This record gives sequence, C-alpha cells and structure tokens, in this order.
Amino acid sequence: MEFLGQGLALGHYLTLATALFCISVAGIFLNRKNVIILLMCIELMLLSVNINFIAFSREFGDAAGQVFVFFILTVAAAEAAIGLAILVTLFRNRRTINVAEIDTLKG
Amino acid sequence: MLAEYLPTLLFLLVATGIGVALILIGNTLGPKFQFADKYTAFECGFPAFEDSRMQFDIRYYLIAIQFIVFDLEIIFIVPWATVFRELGVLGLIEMGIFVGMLLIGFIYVWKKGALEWE
Amino acid sequence: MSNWPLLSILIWLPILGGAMVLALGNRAGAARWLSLAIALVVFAISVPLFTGYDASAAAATMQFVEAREWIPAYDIQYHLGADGISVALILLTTLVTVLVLIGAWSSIDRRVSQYYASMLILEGLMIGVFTAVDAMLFYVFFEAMLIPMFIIIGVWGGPRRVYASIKFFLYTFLGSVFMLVGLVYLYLKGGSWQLPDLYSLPLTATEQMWLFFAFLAAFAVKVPMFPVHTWLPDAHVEAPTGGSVILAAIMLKIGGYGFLRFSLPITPDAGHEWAWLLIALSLVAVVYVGLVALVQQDMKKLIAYSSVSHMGFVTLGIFIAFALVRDTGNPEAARLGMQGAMVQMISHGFISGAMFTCVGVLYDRMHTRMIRDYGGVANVMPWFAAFYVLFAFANSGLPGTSGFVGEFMVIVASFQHHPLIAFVAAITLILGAGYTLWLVKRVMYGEVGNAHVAAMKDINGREALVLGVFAVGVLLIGLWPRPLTDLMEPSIAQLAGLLANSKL
Amino acid sequence: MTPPVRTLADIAPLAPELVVVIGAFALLMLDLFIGERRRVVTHSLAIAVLLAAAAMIVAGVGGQGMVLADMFVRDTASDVLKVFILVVTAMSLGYAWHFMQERGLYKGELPVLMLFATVGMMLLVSAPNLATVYVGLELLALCQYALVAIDRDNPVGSEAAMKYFVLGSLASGLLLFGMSLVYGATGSLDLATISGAAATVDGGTRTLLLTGTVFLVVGVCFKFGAAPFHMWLPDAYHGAPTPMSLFIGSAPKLAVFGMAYRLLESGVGPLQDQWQLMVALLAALSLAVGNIFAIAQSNLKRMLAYSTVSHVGFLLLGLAGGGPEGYAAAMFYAISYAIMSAAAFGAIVVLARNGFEADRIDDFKGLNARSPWMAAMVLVIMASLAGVPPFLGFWAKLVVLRAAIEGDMLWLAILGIVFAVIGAFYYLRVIKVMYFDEPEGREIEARDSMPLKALFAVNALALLVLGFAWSPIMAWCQAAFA
Amino acid sequence: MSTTTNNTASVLLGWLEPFRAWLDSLGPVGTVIWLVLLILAITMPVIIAVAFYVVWERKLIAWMHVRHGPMYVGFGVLQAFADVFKLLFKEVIRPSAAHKVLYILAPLITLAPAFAAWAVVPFDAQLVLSNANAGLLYLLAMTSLGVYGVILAGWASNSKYAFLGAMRSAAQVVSYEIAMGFALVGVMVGAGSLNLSEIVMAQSGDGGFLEWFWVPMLPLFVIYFVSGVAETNRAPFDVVEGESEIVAGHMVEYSGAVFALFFLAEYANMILVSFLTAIFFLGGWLSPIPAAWIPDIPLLSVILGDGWWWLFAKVFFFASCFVWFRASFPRYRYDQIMRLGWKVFIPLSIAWIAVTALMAYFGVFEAGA
Repeated sequence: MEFLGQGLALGHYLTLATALFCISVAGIFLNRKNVIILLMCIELMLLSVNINFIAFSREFGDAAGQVFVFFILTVAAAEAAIGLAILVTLFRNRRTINVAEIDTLKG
Repeated sequence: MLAEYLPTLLFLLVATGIGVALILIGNTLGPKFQFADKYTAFECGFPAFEDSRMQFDIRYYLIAIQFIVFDLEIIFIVPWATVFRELGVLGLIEMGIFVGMLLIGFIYVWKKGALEWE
Repeated sequence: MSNWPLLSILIWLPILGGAMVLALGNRAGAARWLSLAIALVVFAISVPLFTGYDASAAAATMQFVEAREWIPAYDIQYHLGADGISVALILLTTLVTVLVLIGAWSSIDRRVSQYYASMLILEGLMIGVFTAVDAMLFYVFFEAMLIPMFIIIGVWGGPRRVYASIKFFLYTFLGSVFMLVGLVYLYLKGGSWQLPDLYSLPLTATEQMWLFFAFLAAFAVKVPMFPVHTWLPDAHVEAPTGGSVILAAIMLKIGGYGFLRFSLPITPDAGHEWAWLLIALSLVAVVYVGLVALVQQDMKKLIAYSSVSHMGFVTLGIFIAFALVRDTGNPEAARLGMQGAMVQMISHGFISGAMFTCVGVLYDRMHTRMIRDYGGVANVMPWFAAFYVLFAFANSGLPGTSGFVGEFMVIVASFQHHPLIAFVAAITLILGAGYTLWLVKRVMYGEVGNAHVAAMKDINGREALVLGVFAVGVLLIGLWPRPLTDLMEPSIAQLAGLLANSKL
Repeated sequence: MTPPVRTLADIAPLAPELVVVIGAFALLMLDLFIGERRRVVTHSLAIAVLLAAAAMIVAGVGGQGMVLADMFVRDTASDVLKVFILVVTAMSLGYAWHFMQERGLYKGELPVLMLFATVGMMLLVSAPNLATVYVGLELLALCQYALVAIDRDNPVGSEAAMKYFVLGSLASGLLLFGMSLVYGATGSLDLATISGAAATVDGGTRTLLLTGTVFLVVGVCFKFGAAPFHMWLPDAYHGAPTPMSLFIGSAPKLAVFGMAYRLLESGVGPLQDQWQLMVALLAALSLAVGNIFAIAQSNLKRMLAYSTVSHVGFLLLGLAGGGPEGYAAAMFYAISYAIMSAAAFGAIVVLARNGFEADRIDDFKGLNARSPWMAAMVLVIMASLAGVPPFLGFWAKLVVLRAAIEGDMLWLAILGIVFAVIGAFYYLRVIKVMYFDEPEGREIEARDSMPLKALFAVNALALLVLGFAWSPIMAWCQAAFA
Repeated sequence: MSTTTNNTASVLLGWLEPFRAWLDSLGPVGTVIWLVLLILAITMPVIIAVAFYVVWERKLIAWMHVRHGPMYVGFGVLQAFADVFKLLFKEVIRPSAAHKVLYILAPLITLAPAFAAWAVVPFDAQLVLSNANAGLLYLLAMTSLGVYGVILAGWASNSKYAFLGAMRSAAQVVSYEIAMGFALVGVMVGAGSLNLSEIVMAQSGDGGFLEWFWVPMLPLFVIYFVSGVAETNRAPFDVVEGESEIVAGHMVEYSGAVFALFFLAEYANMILVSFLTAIFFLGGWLSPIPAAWIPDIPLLSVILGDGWWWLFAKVFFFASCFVWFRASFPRYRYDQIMRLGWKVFIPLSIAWIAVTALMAYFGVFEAGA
C-alpha cells in the first residue's frame, strides 16, 4: 500500500484546507438566509485550519501542531455552544434567524 | 501508518455500496402503485395541517450544547490515558485538576437545573 | 518676595480659585465676590512682576524662572519664566480679567458661578501660555484655553452661540494640532522641549519651512490672520460681553505672542523666506477686512472686523521685522516693527476690550446690537458717550491714544522695507477712522432714535469704573508709552538678535 | 517525557492568574449556594480577587520568567498590561452592580464570566506561544459574547451578541488561518522560534509566512475593531447592556494590544517592514471611518463605538511606528483609552435607570442645569477623548504621534491629527447638549449611590490627575520594551 | 494485513496467501480488490448474522413469553430470509413532502458507519482488517456518526412523528455517548493503548476471566453496555421508536428496502456493541480459563485456549441480553432516560476513571500485561 504515501503530498492538504477556508469565508459573506449557516461556516473555517495544522505537523514531524488542533477543536466546541445559545435567545426574541431580518441595529 | 486506514475508507465505500445496492434492488423489485394519498406524511390518517419542520423543544439544544462541551473534554483525557503511566504523579495531579474543573462545570450545570428534563 | 514662585501662583491661584467658585454652585452673590477677590489678588500679585522685572539689557533673558521635572519619561519640564513681553501681557491679562468680572456683575444672571469660574480658569491658563518656557507646557495651556472659552461662548452667548462656539473650537484646534506635530518633530530632532534649546537647534531650509507653516497654522488662526479669520466675527458676536472682551483683548494676543516666541526664533530663515506672503496677508487683513467692517450692521461684528484689521498690524509688524533684519543686516531696524507689534497688541487689548464693553453696556439696556436700532444715545447717556467717543478715537488710531503709537511704529518700520507697504498700511488709518467714526455717528449722535433709546439710563458707577480703567490704559499708553516700551525693549532686542542669525 | 511542572516553584510566576482562576471557580460554586439576595457577596469578592491579583503583580509576587514549558511568560510588558486589565475590569464590575441589579441581570455568572474573561486577557498578554495566544483570546472572546447576550430577553442584545459572535469568530478563524500558515512556514508555534525563522526564510516559505502575517494582521485588527473590520463594534456596544459595553470596550483593548505585540513583534517581527505598512494603512482607514461615522450617530454608545474605531486607529499609529518607543506609546494609548472608555460608558451607567438607558446623546440635554457636577465630569471625559490637554487623552495622542513621526510616518501623524480635529466635533456635541441646551424629557440625574458616584468621579478625575502625572505610567511602559 | 498463522482462522488466510500475492502484483488496483474481498468477508457474515439475530430475537422472546415464535418457514430458521425478501419486494414510498436527496441519504449515512466500524474489530489475535493504532478513536467516530442518519431521516421525511423521533433519538444518543466515552477512557487507562488488539491483550494473564477489565471496572462495564443499549435505541430505551406513541420515530416514513437499511444498521450496531463490550471488558477472544488449568490434550487444549470462538460466545451472550432486556423491562420514561445518562452514568464514570487511574498508577493492571 505504498502508493498512499506517494500520492498525497503536503500541497494536497493545503489546497484542500484553502478551498475549505475560502468556501467558509464566502459562506459567511454571501449567506443572507440563515444564521445557522453562518455558524456552520465558522466551524468549517476552523476545520480547514485544523487540516493545515495537521498537514504541517506531519510534514515537520512536530507534535505541537496537532496539540494545537486539540485546543482548536475544544474551543470550536465551546464556540459552537455559545453560538447556539445566542442563536436560541435571538430566536426566542425575534422569532427569526434570517440574516436579512436581523437588522435592528444600524448606523 | 496511513496504510492502516485504507481499509477503513474502503469499508465505508463498500458499506455505502451495499446500501445503494439494497435501495436499487428494492426499487427494481418492489411494485409501483402510485396514488397521491400514499405519498402524504403519516398523521394517523388525518391530513397534515401544519408544517412538520416545526420548532422543537429548547431542551434539545441544551442537551446538544452540553454534549459538545463534555464530549470534547474526552479528547483531552484520551491522550493522557494512553501515556499517563510515564507522566508520574504530576500527570495524575494535572488530570485531577482538569477533571476537577470539569466536575465544577458539571456541578454548575446540575445545580442550574440544566440536567432536568422537566 | 522674589523667592516666591510668582508665576506658579499666578497660574494656579485663578485655576484653583475657579474650581472653588464652581463648587459654590447656585450661590451667585458669593461666586461674584469670591471671584472678584481672587482676580484682584491675582492682579495684585502680578504687579510685583512689573516692578520686580529687571529691564536692563544685560538681564534680557527669562526671569522669575521656575524649572522642575514634570514628565521625565518625555523630558517635559514644568518650566516657567517671563521676559518683558510676557510681563506686559500678563499684566494686561490680570487687569482685563478684573474688569471683565466687574463688567459681568449684573449682565450674567444664569449659572453665575460657572461663568466666573470659567473666567478665572481661563485667566490662569492664559497666564500659563505667556509664561511657559517648555514648548509642551505652552501647548497644554494653549489648548486647554479652548474648553473654558468654548463653554463661555456656548452657554452665555447669543442666538447662534452653538455654531459660533464649535466653529471657534474647531478652527483653533485644527490650527494648533499642526503645531503639535511640529513640536514633536522638533523634540525628536533636538531631544528637548525647552525653548532655548529649540532656539539653538540647527534646522535645514525644508524643515524650517514645514515648521514655519505648522506654527503659522496655529498662530494665524489665533491672531487671526486673513483668510482664517472667519471664526472671529462669529465668536465675538455670539460671545457674551466678557467673552468678547477676553477674546479680543487677550486671546488674540496669544497668536502674536506665539509668532514672537516660536516662529521668529525657531524658524528665522523660513520666516525670512516667506515674510512676503505674511506681509501680503497682513495687508489684505488691514485693508480688506477694514472695508468689510465698513459695511457691518452689527456693532459687535464691526468691532470684530476692526480687531482683525488691527491684528493685521501686529502680524505686519512682526513679519516686517523678518524682512528687515536680513535686508539691512541690522537687528535694530527689526526692533521697531516688533516693538510696534507689541505695543499694538497691548493697546488693542485695551481698546477692543473697551469697545466690546461699550457694546455690552448698550446691549444690556437694549438687547440688540444692530446699529440701526440706536441713534442719539449721547443725548440720554452723556457719560457713556464720552467714553465711547474716546475709545472710538483710539480705535481709529488718533494720536494721543494708544492706538496711534503701535500703528505708527509699525508703519515707520514698514516704510524702511518698502514705502508702498507703509502706504497701504496707512490706508487703514483712514478706513479705521471711517468705520469707527461712522459707527459713533450713527449710534451716538443725531436725534434719539426711538422710545427704547430714550428710556436708557446712563452708566452706573460699576460700568464707569470699568470703562474708566480702560480709558486710563488707552490714554496712558498713548501719551506715555515709555514704561511699556522700556519693559519690552531688551526682550525684543534679544529676539531680534535671534532673528538675525541663520540656523541653516 | 518529563512533565513541564515538577514543583510549585515552577509555576510561581503564574500566581496572579491562579488567584483569578481559582477565584472564578470558587465564586461559580459559591454563587450556586447563596441566594439572590446575597449576591453582593459574590460581587465584592470578585472585585477583591481582581484587585488582589493586581496587587500581587505590583508587588512582584511570583517573579517574572517563562513557565509551563515556555507556554507562558511573565515580563514587564505583561505585568503593566495585566495591572491595568485587572483594575479596569474591577471598575467595570463596580459600574455594573446597580445597573444590572435593578434590571435583574446581575446573575451569578456575570462576575464569573468577567473573571474568566480576565484570565483570558492575562493569558493573552503573557503568551509566548501561538497556542496560548489562541486559548487566551478565545477565553476572552467567548466570555464577551456571553456577556453581551446576558440580557436574554432583549431582542437588541441578542442581535448584538449574534453579530459580535459571528464576526468575532470569523476574526478568530482568520487569525488561526494565519497562525497555521506561520506555523507551516516556520515549523514552530513558539513565537521566539518563529521570529528566528522569520529572519532567515526565503522563497516560497517567505511567501507563506507573509501570507500568514497578513492574516495575523487582519485577525488582530478585527479584534481591535480597526476599520474596515469594525462592523461588529457599533452593534455590540449598542446592543449590550451598558456596563457590558463598558467592559468589552475597555480592558480587552489592552489585551488585544498585548496580543498584537506578541504576534507582530515577538513573532513575525523580522517582517516588520511588510506589516508595518499594512498596519499604517489600517490605522489611516480607522481614523477616517471612525471619526466620520461617529459624527452621524445619535446614540451615545454607538458614537463611542465609532470613536473606539478612531482611537484604535491612533493606537495602531503607535504600533505602526514600531520600535520600543512605538510599542510603549501604543501601550500607553491602550491604557489611557481603557480608562477613558470606562469613564465614558460609566457616565451612561451612572445616569441610566431601569427603563431609561440614557444612551442617546439627546438624553444628556441640559445635564448641566440638573447636575453640574456630573456635567463637569462628562466634560472632562469628552475633552480627554477628544485629546484636549491637559487631560490624559491628549498625552496618549502625543506619544503615539511621536512614535509615528519617529517611525518616519509623518503623513500618518498628520492624518491622525486632522481626524482628531474632526473627532473633536462629536465629542463637542456631547458637551454642547449638556451645557448649551435646555433640559427636556424626563429628569436625568446621577444615581443616588455613593460608591457608584465615587467610582465614577475617581475614574473621570483620573483623566485629569493622570494628565498631570502620567510620567510613571509612561516610564513603566517604556521599561516594558526597553 | 497480517496473516501470521498461530490461530485457526488465520489458517484460512494462509491458504489464500498466493491469491493475495498475485493480486498485490497487479499494483494498487489489486490491493484494493483484495481489501474489498476481505471487507465483503466481514460484511456478508454480518448481514447474515443480522438476519439470524432477528429470528433468534423473535424466538427467544417467544420462549420468554411462553409461546412458539416463528416456526413455519423452514421450522423458523428460514424465517430470516423470508423477512429479507419481504422487505425487498415491498414498494419504496417516498413522501412527496420529503427532501429528495436527504431522504435517501439518511439510511445510507446510518448504515455506512454501522458497517465501517467493523474495520477495526479484532476477531482473533492478529485477525483484524485494520490494526489501526487509534482504533478506539475510529470506533468512537463511527458509532457517533450514526446519529446523523437518524436526524437526517427525521428531518428529511418532513413528518412530525419522524421529526420528534429524530430529536429524541439524537438527544438520547448524545447523552449516552458521553458516558460511553468516559467508560472507554477507563479502558484506555487500563490498557494504555487505543489499539483494540492491544486492549484485548492487556486483559490476558494468569488469572483467566479474573484478569479481564470487567473486574476492576465493573461500573464502567455496566455503564458501557447499558449505554450501548441506549445508543442503539433498544428497549428499554426505545422511546425513540416508541411504536405506541410516535409509531416508529424517524423511520415512520420509510418502507421496503430503504427501511431495511435502518433495520440492518440497528441490528448490526447491536452486534457491534456486543462485540465491543466483549472486547473491552470481557477479554475478547481470550479464554476465561487460566492457561495453567488447561489440560494438555491436543484438541481440547486448543478449544479451551484463546480463540475467536470465545469471542463469539461472549457476543452471543450479550446479543441475547439485548433480547432479554426487551422482553423483561418496561419502557423508560424519557426524563428517566436522561436522568440516568446525565446524573448517574456521567458522574459515576468520571469517578470510576479516577479510581481506575489510581489503580493503574499503583500497578493493578501491570501484572497481566
């Protein structure tokens, strides 16, 4: 199964990560529909970063990058938790999670 | 190292393949008697009178949030669990502190009543 | 007595006194008396400054010096000192403040303690400006003045006070921040904020040019010079009488003082290079603004424009000095221009202060400043008319009044540079006479204009006291300017000496 | 594999952080077991913990040094920042009491969240490692999101929290992406190692590093609220309960400065030439956007938010200036801004009542007639924010101007002061309505609470007093980067 | 693939070795074909086992109810195939309101991880498809994925019952997931490894079944298995399907072959949980009889010694337990389920991890390893 090692180089991982990153950023800025999609985009962004870290970490044979990924995962979870909590309060108050309708604060 | 995971990937593909095959077989072999009522959602025989994509209980969110947080603590314990023999008593104490904080969070959640279903 | 930190007392006594007055809250009477007491004490303390000042040529440096560390992290020192120029201006400040406080006795009836407190704080800050030897300290006082003045115009001012106060604030603020950049640049270059160090700092022509314009931005707005004078009519018109007086009598002088303290000695070469521009602008101010004054309907506006015009003489005097010192290679020639500028500043302090007080007196009775609303005032207020006419003569530069001395000196100095300049400057004498006397004619003489005028009472003792002191000042400088010129002579000579040396 | 900690002495420099952490956990538990009525106990203890930690730092308890396997550093720079972070946070808590209490918002979580946010900030300014930076940042940010949303029944508050959350998370994501690229280019998470590697890399790796640096700068500026990444700031400040706006608007700026310093100087310092220009441009943009938009605001909190943007521009001026003086200047600016902004929001807090937020500029109309003392304090605050001497705000501007000029960015300095003048306009407007306008609408007066008024007076007068005695603070800042 | 032959099942692989070598020589494609064959060698028996498990379930419950159960189609044995064909020949109904793609995707997402998890399950020493070091993590990942299918099914069906069932299921599954995770952490502490084979080997020793982890980790063992029952939504934790109230939960709108996928996944998961419980706590393929006691009789020594048959026996036991629970216990109320998960299992498992860690620290697990 040696072909596995040859086929996938650092560049592939980075390309994937960058693509995911771009998708998530685009998602955040283009999405006008649903706040949950925003949350998902943020998670996706963190995941793309994780891929980067792991790819580099493997490349260098340095565990630090992977340990960092642990932190990122945890924080991402906490972030998701808080994001969802805020989303719930928002929905309770406004009866909507439509991005376009969340616009009372202006100026 | 990566080689050990190729079978797992293939396994996923094969399992999906089996699923797809079953669906296709079912679709091919099964009869097709089509009339509109058959394709409505099950509502004990009554026609549906509101959208099913309704709001659901906030408690499910709460459970989900708590799950995410607690489940992720496990990923910190997992690497520790495999190597803690080499870390000596300080490794034990450090994890004790970590789990202690987890417990504080747990007590907090408990006391706040977030664990009560009703 | 000489061991006392006189200058510090002069600065902080009114400021702390102002805070005390502020704390009096609604007790208007107490506020008036306490402020007056403080102002009188301050004036009394400023007298030893005059008497104790050593005006001999040998001692032409800063006296009454106080220097101590303030912000060691930035080499900023609490460094005070006074030379002849400062002493003259400090005396003017303390005196005018007393007069302003008395003048406001009954005309200010809202938030009295705040008004008096603002005045006192302003006084302290202005004295600070005139005594700071550390450039940063100067800047702090220079800027801090804005807030009390802003409040004075905005709270007790006329109908368009908000517009006027904000315009005043932003104009002067914008001008001064450029000076700040210049000062920071100088500090980075020379490693010191002390003026003597900055005087001796060599600077290239380009640097001097930029610094010159940075200082110009600050002081030209303050003086104010054409074309950045437009805030002044608004501010003067809308300010309460006391505010106008302080503004005209003292704050405008800070611009001229700044030119003498900063522009001249720090950027002599650039000053020389650009003197033509400033002279031109001064002449425009003198003539054009004089013409503008001619068509004013509003007494205060008219006096405000005449202020701009008169301050044009100050800048003319200062920048003629720039031109002269290199033309003739002789600092002596420059001294006359600067001397004239200084005398003009002091004199204008009295005259404009007096003029605004007069308008205030009328306004208190009629609540209008429009010239057409008056007429024949002299018939009902003979005493007032006497003062009024005297100040009007002084304003138009009649010999025997203080207005003549300064303007004459400046014109003579500019004659040495170019007769044409002197000629143009002299036009202002005619213009000044024109608008002032026309004003007097329309307001004072003729038939009593209307019933309101007829009902006016003549000035009371308090007003007479204020106007009397102004009158004494005007006449004293006009007839016997010697003590004043002697006081400033050595300091001006020293400045002229600095002017003569190229820093390239 | 040796554990990073062997004895207690190994973690001595962590002592202040430990005090706050333990305090936070203890209070969390304590609050569960005491009633609503006795919440003042939690409140006072939280303030005590913060002040105790600050005192420990001032007294030098624990000493300086690198601990936890080089994951945490305590140096003078972090000490300075921490002291002010702790003090300002303690002040924020003090301000919060009445306001939140009467609205039923002073929940037990509030002080705890603030303590945790403080821990995050302390970690952030003491981070010699990307991982510590990230953990500290997120600890801070997550607490902030929750604090903004603490009024759960307020639609505006939850909307603000949502926007803050989304954009804050986006910022974290960008920052992280930058970190991952920096890690990829240098092979290390340790900032010192990164710095060493950054000086030598070339070719494609250098491009990678530069790209990472760009993301770092963007992330930092997002967290600062520098234009064009300021979109969250007005909404968050506006929507949050005022004491929470006060908190998120003051101390965290210090922490973010600490982060900026760690990342940009300790980390990718060798690329200073590249990021300096970026920071300078962002500073210019922030100055412009902040000041111009602030003019149009009718809500004081929103106005202060935009003014924050412009102040951040000034702060970045110092950062762009670079060098020890530049960082000291930026640090000084951050400190003075934190104090000023606490006072500015504090004024709103002091005037607000349940059902009356006092956050419109018009609410301040005629304040001088009703409460001259209060008006005078607000005058001092506004003048300080506008940068009028002798108040603290002026000196802050002076030091960053100096840094910018010293860093050969005269154009930026001039731009800065021009916008400072434009900025003065809207601060003047507040003074104007207080002094020049007649009172209208409901009675507006300072809350009748001695501690609150005293706190506010101390805070506002500090702007004046420190204006005369800022030398020790500046000297301390300079010592931090000497 | 390690095929060292020192046990019976590996002998078979030994015979196939030339075939494997030939496939390998064909390059990557050959390797993949070989792997696919191996995977089919696992999945097909699992599918067949599911079929017979269903029969066994019906039969066993019937016996417990003192009735006959299936007995007509091939004396009941062939009932398994009858059921399969019945499902395959039924019409696949897709409600018109359902989300077209997700509706089909949901059962696939349920099924795929339920099968893929088998990749790291060791059937005997060295008899494992993927001897991944992080096998345990992989298992955790795969078993967690199943819940996505349930949620998707509930949502995509666009039916209230389905949606309710899905929500219940999701909440219940994640609740027990935590306890399950903590229980596994205990196993990791004991074994010091994430590799399933090593975990089994860590339970070997002179003491036979007393060396297995169920002894020192009895609470974790109970928690794990009970959580396993809850995870698979089986009785008494089957409020998710709750025939009497929400008809069949997330599966209500599924029929025919598509329903069969859910069905297959559920039973495959049950068998998997049985396998994992046996591996984690009952020593996997290890013989319960201490090696010293096994008489040196040729065939008997092999049978009584370690081997896959022990594992299968244990699995059969646990699988029967699933059935037994269903027959004996009344359905829990939902709040009771949640309380058990959050307020009993989680604190208990955390506490027992601490105990396990102390035991490990003082060398309790070292003796056997």
